[in-house]
Amino acid sequence: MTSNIYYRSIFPLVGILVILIAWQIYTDVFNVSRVVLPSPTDIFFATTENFSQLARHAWPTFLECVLGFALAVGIGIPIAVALSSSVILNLTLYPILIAMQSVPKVAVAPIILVWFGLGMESKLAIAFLVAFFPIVVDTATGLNATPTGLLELAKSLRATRWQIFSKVQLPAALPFVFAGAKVAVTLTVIGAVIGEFVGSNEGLGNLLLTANSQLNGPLAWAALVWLSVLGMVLFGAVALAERFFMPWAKTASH
Amino acid sequence: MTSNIYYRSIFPLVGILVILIAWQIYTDVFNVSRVVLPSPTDIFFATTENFSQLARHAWPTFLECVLGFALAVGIGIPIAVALSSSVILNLTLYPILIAMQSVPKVAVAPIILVWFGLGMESKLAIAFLVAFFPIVVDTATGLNATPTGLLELAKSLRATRWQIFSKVQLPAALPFVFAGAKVAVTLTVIGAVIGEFVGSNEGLGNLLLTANSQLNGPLAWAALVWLSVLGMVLFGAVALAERFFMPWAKTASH
Amino acid sequence: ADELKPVVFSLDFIPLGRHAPWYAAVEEGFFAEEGLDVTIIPSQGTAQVMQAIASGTAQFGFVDLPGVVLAQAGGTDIEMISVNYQKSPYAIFSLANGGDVQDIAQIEGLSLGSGAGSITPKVIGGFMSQNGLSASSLEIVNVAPPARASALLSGQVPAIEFFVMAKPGLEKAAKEAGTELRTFLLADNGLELYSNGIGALGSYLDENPDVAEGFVRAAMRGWKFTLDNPEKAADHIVKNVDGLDHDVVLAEIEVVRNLAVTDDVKEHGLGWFSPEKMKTGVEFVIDNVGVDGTAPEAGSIYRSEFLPEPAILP
Amino acid sequence: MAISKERARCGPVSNVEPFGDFKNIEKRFDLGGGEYLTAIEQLSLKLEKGQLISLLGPSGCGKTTFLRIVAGLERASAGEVRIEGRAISGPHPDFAFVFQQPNLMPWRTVLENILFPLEIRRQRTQAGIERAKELLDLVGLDGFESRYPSELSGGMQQRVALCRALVHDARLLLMDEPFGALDELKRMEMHDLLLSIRARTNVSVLFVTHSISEAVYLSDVVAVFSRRPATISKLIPIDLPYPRQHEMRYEAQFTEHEREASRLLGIVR
Amino acid sequence: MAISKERARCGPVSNVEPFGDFKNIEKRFDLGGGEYLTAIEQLSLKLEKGQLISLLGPSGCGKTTFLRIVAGLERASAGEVRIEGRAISGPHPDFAFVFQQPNLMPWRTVLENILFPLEIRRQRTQAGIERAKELLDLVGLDGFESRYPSELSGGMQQRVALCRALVHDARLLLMDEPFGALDELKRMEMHDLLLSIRARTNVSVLFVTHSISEAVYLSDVVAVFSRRPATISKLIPIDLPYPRQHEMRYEAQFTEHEREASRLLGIVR
Ligand SMILES: Nc1ncnc2c1ncn2[C@@H]1O[C@H](COP(=O)(O)OP(=O)(O)OP(=O)(O)O)[C@@H](O)[C@H]1O
Ligand SMILES: Nc1ncnc2c1ncn2[C@@H]1O[C@H](COP(=O)(O)OP(=O)(O)OP(=O)(O)O)[C@@H](O)[C@H]1O
Ligand SMILES: [Mg+2]
Ligand SMILES: [Mg+2]
Repeated sequence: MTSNIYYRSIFPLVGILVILIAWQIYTDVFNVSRVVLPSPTDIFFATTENFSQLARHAWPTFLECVLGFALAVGIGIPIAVALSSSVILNLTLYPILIAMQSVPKVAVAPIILVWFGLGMESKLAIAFLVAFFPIVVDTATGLNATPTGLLELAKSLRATRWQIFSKVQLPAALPFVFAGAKVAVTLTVIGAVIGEFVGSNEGLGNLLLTANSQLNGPLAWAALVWLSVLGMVLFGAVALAERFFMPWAKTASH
Repeated sequence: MTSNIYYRSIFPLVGILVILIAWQIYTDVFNVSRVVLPSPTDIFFATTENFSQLARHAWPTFLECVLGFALAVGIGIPIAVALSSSVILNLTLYPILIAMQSVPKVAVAPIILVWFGLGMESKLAIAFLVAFFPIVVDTATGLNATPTGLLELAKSLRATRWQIFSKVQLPAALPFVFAGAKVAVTLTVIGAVIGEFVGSNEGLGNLLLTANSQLNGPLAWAALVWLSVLGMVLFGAVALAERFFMPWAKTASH
Repeated sequence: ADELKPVVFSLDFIPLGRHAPWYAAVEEGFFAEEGLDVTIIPSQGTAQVMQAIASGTAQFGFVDLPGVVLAQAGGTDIEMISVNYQKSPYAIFSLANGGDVQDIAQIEGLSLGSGAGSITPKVIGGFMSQNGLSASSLEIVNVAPPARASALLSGQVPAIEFFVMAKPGLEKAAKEAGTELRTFLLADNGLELYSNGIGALGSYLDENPDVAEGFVRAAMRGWKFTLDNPEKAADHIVKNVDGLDHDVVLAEIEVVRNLAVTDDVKEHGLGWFSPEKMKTGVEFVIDNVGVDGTAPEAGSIYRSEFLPEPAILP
Repeated sequence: MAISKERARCGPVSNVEPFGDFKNIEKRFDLGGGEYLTAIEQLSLKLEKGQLISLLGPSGCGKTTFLRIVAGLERASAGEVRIEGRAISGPHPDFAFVFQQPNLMPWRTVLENILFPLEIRRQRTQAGIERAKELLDLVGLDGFESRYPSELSGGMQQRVALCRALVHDARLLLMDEPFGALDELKRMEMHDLLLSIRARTNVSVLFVTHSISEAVYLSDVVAVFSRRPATISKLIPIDLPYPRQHEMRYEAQFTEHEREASRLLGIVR
Repeated sequence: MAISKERARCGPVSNVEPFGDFKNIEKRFDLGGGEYLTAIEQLSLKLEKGQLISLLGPSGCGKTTFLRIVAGLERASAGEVRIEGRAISGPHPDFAFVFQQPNLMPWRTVLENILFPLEIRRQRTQAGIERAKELLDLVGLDGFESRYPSELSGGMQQRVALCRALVHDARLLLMDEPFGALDELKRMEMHDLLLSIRARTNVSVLFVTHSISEAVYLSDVVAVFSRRPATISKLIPIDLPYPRQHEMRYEAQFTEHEREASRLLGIVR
């Protein structure tokens, strides 16, 4: 157990350390401009100098991510259920969903601003739009992959659609749902940043843009680092939830 | 069979038609400016007027998508294998992958331009970066979800790692791999567009940007429509491949 | 006037040092004195400002003349009611050990990092034609704004096009790279083209002339305050916008001063514009940028009745 | 018990509608490419209320398929399936199916798996939980309530599936080789358990097995299936009294029945 | 055949190293939360080269677990597992396992499933394919080569799994209730098939079954397991000559063996 914790923290750190060292050497040896790619030490100093600022801006971004993710799950799963429960819905909805997915969100941001205003809503809408698709696709795939034996058991008991879904298909699809959720949660980070680019006065995305426009490479990269840490934290939370909701699964990985 | 084809084409069209009509009514009734949201008829005329231009620009974008997707699959699956085959690799690599995933690609575009230049390579790099994560996560999940019975069969025969992977885990994980690939292929469209935003003289993303900065709403949306059609075509190709590679699966959906 | 009227003002970009005057007007209470409660929102370039105004998300915006021409051709009735950048901010940057662009003749045959479909290359092209150079010799390499500085500094392109406000940052980066920055401001080399000012929907102006008048007056006072007290103005914006560097803001204010304060302005006041120059500007845009749809009349582009009386001199 | 003894006599007791009436059932599987496999052909069978009929037949002849048709999980290609006079269309609420595979949910503990049918019928009560635990006891799985299926042996999983079918009072039990993975002792215990439940609740049973002695021991009637395409080659009424006793297995009458079934299945002694 | 008859006598033929030597095997499962389940305790067994030992025992006692330990799929908590004198660590290349579940790959046709072991050993030759088809014939599945497992009945799947284990020449066959889902006729055919293969190849076999008569018919030795925690309560040498004939099933010696095994399993007649 203790060796487990040791394991679980030492290797990620080693991996990141190796990258940081390589990065530092690269910037030093090739004398890369700080505008192009600041070195890890530059970024570190930018982080400590602007710590309170970064922390302050991390909060709204974090909120946008969490709520956007909740929306993606809350809307994505019912959509997946609809898709997998009826061929007609599947055929009718899928093209629309794909269209929504493959359109660059930056390009439709203005109309989202018009519909959802300048507040949190528009950022949530974008975070949702960016994140919902993996949940829909993975969940729908999972629902369709339910072992036929279990489905027939439920059918033989005349389970209702809802019962079949909630008691058989959903638990059976959980590995898929969580795979989708893991992808989605990292995408919400990107979605939140896009939302902040488009119209916001706060958030890490905003800070990133400001720093970038001032050619303040170290601060911009500090914001990027925070964003990736945010991504890792959110991913970790989903992975934890997976363990919690799937206690029967022996987690070989993660 | 014939009724099948009828089915498969009528419902998507109905779905899209309903949306188009609602859209037309919305823009007409609220008198929405063409700069903000052009009506479907505006977009239709922009499409017919600029058809050859759109077609010309669709080609490089299509290429970027296909090659970026190929890269994402070609690199993503081996990464997933690495992740699922060793706890140490899993712990070491995953945080780095998540960091790469949750960083907004536009923000790292400068360094990608420096490394990959202004040609096709940088676009492919971005399309890859945007698309590889779903493939990695889904494939890794799928590899870990291989039925233990089959794994033990292979182990009892002293199958090599590679054999276990290629003959047992991968086929068993195919539903997961395809779920990831479906998400990834739509993301490559976005990746290609971002790549074109960052530095390119051709492609639908480029055309979109041009139209946008000229405040030519109808043409911009025509480019968006083409992008979503591109997304649908690519998604459809993956769905077809799924059927082809999984003939044993009775496709209830799609 | 405890009941302030809420008004949204959209910048042309995210808030940067060049936008200090607007924040000064808010912080110094100039807007409040006109009975306005102004919210400043960022945007991502011309298209978005126009969309924000056209959709009513913002009542006023910091719009540029070419953008207004295109927007009107696109079917909106956005009009300009002040001109703050009397000179266009279009500049060509290069490094002393790279493109080294110091003279107009050097633009010919230049490979220039610019935005995809951005109108700037077309403006430069028009400017070249005016000066007897071959516009088609200019090779445009599309590099997104966030990547442009990197592309220049890493030598991917010999020159880039940017707003001149990028000068302080680029200068610093160039120095760090052991070379010197060359700035070629088109407006200082003969380009006569109005650029950004306050814009709003004609219909809105018809219904809210008082608001417009008050807004412009307060804004011009903000400009004057900023030009007179750059340090204080910088404080105001830095307080409002995280990530801004005080020194960079100050440097940008100085760059903007060069764009905003011309002989015309010294004579007629901040925000003033001449109908003739407007007309040549509109024609320049129509000839060189090209419009999709019906080209607007020069007269429909602007209204001068909201400029402050008496004029606010710098 | 008295009732059970009464009912024990085989054959149509009265002329009223039988509980289950299966007429000229046919089942063809479309194998694709224009190929078809006829699993069942012209199969007719009557099941009286409270009767226990065993289905014996060669592997792959169509026993499972027949059970699935009766359960409403599969549609017959032709023929009539009537329960209490009404043609069925889909699963019946009062049937319970013990599948050939245990079909346990890996994410539910043993007890939760057994309670599944009660949950579906919104009858998950304290009494139901008590009953589930009692059944676990009866099949020899006390102490395993909170284990997951992956921690059980094959035979234990099969017993859990059995408990799941017995946890609610079904009127028809469809059992597909339910004791195939059990040792003989356990199997004999299960025989008595099944017969006592039948006696108590008067449930009708269709019971697929490969064990001739099991079929004879349990049934009112043994239906011997032919090879594929399956049809019933003979109905053997078992005229042994209920309650059945294990000693009967060595009685002449019993072995005579066994011998007849063996002969019909092609086993020459 | 001659060899097989020779080998038919049970018990240690010589004093040389036995093929398999299992000493004081113990297996505890960690159930989490400080709980443990001891499945096997102090189990010792010797398997001679070419010998066929049947394992009989109550459901859930630990037979599958023991087979898995021998196969190298599970580690014993204590004790020694030696094959030809060498302690095993992991699966042996020359073993074949027939699992309690068919474990067929749903994405492979019947034939492709059977060829799987040959593929793993890079021996997928034309001869191998011929052999696979021949085996399919022998188990009565000709014509099903290109069907998918989902189109087979339970017993047919089990037969495919059997073919898969027989397609390469293993030196030790580990069979976990391989004929459990077959009808008696098919089962008897399979018995003869197994014995003839054993006679031809001199393969050693560990055979788990719940059928006492099957155990007696097939084996050199029947090992009767106790209830969990499993240990061997008795080794019954079966002194019937090979080749076994079906008539033997009714001979006194045979039934005497059956009776002894039954008694050990707690079945009182
Ligand atoms: N889904 C299917 N598609 C095609 N053929 C099928 C399908 N299901 C069953 N069959 C075929 O129908 C026949 C009867 O199958 P069934 O499962 O009913 O046999 P069974 O009598 O239960 O055999 P067993 O005793 O081995 O379980 C078999 O030949 C099988 O191959
Ligand atoms: N992975 C596991 N975790 C915990 N307990 C287990 C596990 N596998 C088996 N057991 C326990 O070990 C015991 C023996 O199981 P095993 O599968 O060996 O029985 P078996 O003799 O093969 O029974 P059957 O005849 O029913 O197949 C059982 O009580 C079972 O619950
Ligand atoms: Mg069956
Ligand atoms: Mg077992």
